[in-house]
Amino acid sequence: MNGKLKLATVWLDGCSGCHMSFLDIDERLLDVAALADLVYSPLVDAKEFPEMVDIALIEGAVSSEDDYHKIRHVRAHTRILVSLGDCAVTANVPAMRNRFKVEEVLDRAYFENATLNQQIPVEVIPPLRKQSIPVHQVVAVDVFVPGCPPSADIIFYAVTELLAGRTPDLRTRTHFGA
Amino acid sequence: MKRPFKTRVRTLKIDGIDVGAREDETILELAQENGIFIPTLCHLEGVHDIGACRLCLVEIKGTSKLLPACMTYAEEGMEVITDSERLTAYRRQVLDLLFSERNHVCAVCVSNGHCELQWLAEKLGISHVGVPYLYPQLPVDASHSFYTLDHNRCVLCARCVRVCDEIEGAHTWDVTGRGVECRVISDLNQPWGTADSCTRCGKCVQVCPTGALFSKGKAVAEMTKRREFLPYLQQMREGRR
Amino acid sequence: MPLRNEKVDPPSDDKRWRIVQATMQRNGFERDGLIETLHTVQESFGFLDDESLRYVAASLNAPLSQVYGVSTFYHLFSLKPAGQHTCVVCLGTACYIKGMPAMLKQIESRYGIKAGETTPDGQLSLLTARCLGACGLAPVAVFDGSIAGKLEMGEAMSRLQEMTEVDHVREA
Amino acid sequence: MYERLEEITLAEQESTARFSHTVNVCMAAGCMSSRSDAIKDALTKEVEANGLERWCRVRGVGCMGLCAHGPLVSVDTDQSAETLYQYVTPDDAPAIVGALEGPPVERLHCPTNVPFFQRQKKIVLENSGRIDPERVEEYIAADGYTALIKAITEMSPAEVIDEIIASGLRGRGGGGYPTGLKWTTVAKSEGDTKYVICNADEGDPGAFMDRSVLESDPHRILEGMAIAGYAIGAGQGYIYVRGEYPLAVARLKTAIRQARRVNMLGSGIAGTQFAFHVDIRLGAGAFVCGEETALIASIEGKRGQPRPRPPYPAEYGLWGQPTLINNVETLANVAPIIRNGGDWYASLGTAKSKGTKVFALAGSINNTGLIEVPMGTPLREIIYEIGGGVSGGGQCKAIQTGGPSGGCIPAEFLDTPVDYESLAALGSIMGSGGMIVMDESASMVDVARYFMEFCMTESCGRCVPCRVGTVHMHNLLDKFSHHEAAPRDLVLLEKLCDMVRNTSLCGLGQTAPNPVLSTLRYFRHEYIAAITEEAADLYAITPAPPTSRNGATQHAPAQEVAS
Repeated sequence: MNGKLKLATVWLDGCSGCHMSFLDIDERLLDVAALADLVYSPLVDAKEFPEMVDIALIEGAVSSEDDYHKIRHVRAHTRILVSLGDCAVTANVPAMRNRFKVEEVLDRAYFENATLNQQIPVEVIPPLRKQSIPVHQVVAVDVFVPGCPPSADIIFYAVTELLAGRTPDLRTRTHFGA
Repeated sequence: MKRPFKTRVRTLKIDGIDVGAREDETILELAQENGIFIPTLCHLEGVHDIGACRLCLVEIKGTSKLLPACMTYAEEGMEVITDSERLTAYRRQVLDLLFSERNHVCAVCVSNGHCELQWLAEKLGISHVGVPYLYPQLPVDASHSFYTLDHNRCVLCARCVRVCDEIEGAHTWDVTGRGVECRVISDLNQPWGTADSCTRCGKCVQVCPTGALFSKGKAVAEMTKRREFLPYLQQMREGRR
Repeated sequence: MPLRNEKVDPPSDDKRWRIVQATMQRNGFERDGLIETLHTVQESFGFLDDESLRYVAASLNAPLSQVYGVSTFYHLFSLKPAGQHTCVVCLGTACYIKGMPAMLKQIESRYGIKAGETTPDGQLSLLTARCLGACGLAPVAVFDGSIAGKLEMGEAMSRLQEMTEVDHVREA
Repeated sequence: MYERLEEITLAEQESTARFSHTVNVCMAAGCMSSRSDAIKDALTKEVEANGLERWCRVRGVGCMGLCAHGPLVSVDTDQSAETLYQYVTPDDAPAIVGALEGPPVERLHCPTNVPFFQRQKKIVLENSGRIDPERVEEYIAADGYTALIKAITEMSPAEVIDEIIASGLRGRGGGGYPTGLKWTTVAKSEGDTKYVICNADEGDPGAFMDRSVLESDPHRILEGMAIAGYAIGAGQGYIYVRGEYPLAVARLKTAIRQARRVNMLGSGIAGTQFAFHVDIRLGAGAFVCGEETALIASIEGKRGQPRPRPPYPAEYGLWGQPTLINNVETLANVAPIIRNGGDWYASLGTAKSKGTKVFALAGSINNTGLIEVPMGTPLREIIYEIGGGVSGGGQCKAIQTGGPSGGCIPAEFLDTPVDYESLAALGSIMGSGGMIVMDESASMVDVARYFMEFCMTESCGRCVPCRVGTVHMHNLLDKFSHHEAAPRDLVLLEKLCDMVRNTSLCGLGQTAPNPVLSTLRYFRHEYIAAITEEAADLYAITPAPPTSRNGATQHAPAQEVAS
């Protein structure tokens, strides 16, 4: 062990914008890297979630069965779980489908709006759950970072505070839709 | 024996500060005069108050009941507390309930960045909503030639109803149904564009705290509202009487 | 003084409008007679349609949206015509305790409608009441205006069957 | 001034003197729904067919109380005690008429020497089942309107109020606010025009006291209102009555017409300067209209939405004028208090709750129906003696009082005397008088869910906590009743209860959590039992927070339900 904390990022049902914003930390990523190892993320190669990570940033709402099982697994192996961005915090745009039945949503996507190959995929694509919901409706969340996406500065502030062992006070620094 | 004079001036304490008041002043007005912040949503200067949003509830010494600052009048010797842990918790819960009630997707709202609900959430430190969202099925009425009504973003503050009735005098808007089924309606629950009573003055749009009423052609975050006209209109009307 | 629109003509020659007019007259064509007037319309015509709401609004000089708001606030007013037959089940506490929810569910599934709805053929309207005040006879339901107390599932179903069947026989 | 009343009384006595037998048929809504009108017709025909109409009369009367055994018929004779018949059908008419001069019909006989009849103390219901509610003459012959005449001819308004204060009468609609104090406030309020409103919008599901009083003894309410009008200086009264009570409305209309005819309502009552008019306003099915300010909005023809109080209706009420709002039962007590004196009334009941209270017994109890007992009567006596115990041989699990604003009292508190304070201490309220007995088969979570559903659909929608909070509470209770709840749901439910109770605009919202709070207090185990292992497990997976390099834990643990 190099004494660094373990950091993970997880991508559920979101547009990846929060991950982009995370990368927008730019050269300050080096400061983060000095304090923590990125052990699991869509941005790195690791395929398995490690036995225990210290901080996990979650982007996206819980929409599919896959998301559901993943977030439960992640929660069980994470000390501090962070809902990063509006999709994780409020379910945001993914939740706009909640007013419709799953079948209606799929029909819309794969039949009505498809010109070729009209069929609902059954392989590889995980089945949708009845509703897209925020992460904290499924598992306990320790820190919330709203924003769509949260700015790079906010993310940097939140991550460095957490790495320093403090709970970041984000309440008046960012808001839904920011 | 009848008192030979009528008390017109009151002295009271708001958050420990001594405040002089006329008897027709509300706690909210006094707080604002003295630079004390009390969150409000349904309150709108220029129309009558209804005490519906419950954000401006304050504690008053000697009573266990919380009272709405917008509708509670100054009384001699009153001791008002406008901010406490308890009040903040309740105010946050009120916002929680409002966010959960309809489909407020701030990220894709015309009023993003200019919304009173969003602003209050930030001001009161809402980092997430503690109750499950209700996700109701709600329509958008774009039948009006100038404006759009999006029920998904309505908080039922009834500002539009009051401004239309009390300032414009058209009473195009009202509320139908009850409980969580309440909806703002125009005329006989018909498309706004077909409501004959509407004068297209747009006051309702300007006073709407959220993106529920907005001008056509505005995209995400583009809708800003101006309501300086309201106290002016009210003054001018009173002056004429 | 606001204009008094006492001379607004009723929507049709239907004599029932006179009763409505009389109610408004009794209240001096004031807006506070709105609920009384709506009661009369509902009693005379069975429900409140757009035409009658517009007429009442014009006569009382009340905003349309206010009239609509009031008529949808109160449970007893209906904006849709009722079915040929009505069944009102009481959902008061005593009836609830005595098994009305199960009975309601049974009726709902038998006729394929939810409480508050009318069957597509217009035969039966299924309504609920907060409390009919006949708690001593719980559970209670009203079939076409006649109250039945200490109701049992079988009896309820057969009363409904009878009610709706009579017409079918007549039609055949 | 009493001459007119005496005249009517004498005429009434004269016209009934020739009848040695009177057959009374209950014509209140309960028995009417079992066709008691047909029974009355059959009895009348039978009497005529046998040529007995010279000495036997058949009449309709108000509620006799024992609704569960209806339809009820009683026979009064000069010689013997009253005979009560139960479960009567029109076919029984010949048997009843045949037995007029002999022993009662055994098959239909309902014994009256039982606690149900003997333990009651009737003030509000003194005329119920004893007079024909559609004839003012019978009310007057039973001392009716003497209190009104006494008030307006022998007493000053202040003396009337003093009498009410001395009686210790408290509002019977639920709150228990001292009636005398309310009257004093309205009397002192400045205003040329004042109003008296009788709140007959009995909305609690499971309560039917007011309906019964209106149907059985409508003049009593008119008299109470007129006395109140005199005391506070009002000339106009409104009765706001539920649209669901057509029979009560019809009888009130008849009563108002008759009272005007005998000059007990209208201008120059009984030859004095006092004028008092009464109009009926129909409710249209909104529970919230039982709340004073919503009721006023409704009378004004608006959506029945409440407004914050203060100002109270006593200062700023109907059309902005000082307004006295009293419930039916409260007003029904006024005439007897004026007639017999406040001290007489105060001698009944407990130290803080005076007089009697009418209860509607319903649910799993043998004698469902209407009873009136002195305040302070223990629940056990009401349930087991007067009520005849739990039906179906079950055990009493809990008693629900106060409807959607009240709570469930567990069986272990059966010895509690029924008064305002004792019930409040148990987390329930007196309410308007509905008393629903539940046996062991009742799920307390379901009961809480039922009441929350009621409040949710009856919420007017004006204030946020009640409009949205009741929906969330209902959804949570639904999860509990389907055994799908998680531990955090319980935390959230309790938080919402606290919030809705403290921040709602009117009484409906402020008391909506009561059924949940009281069942949580006494039957928490039923909620715990509804938490699934899976749901519990789901949220429990939270490892310890990381320790910073100096070893101290600085992070707050994950919140179960944050903010």
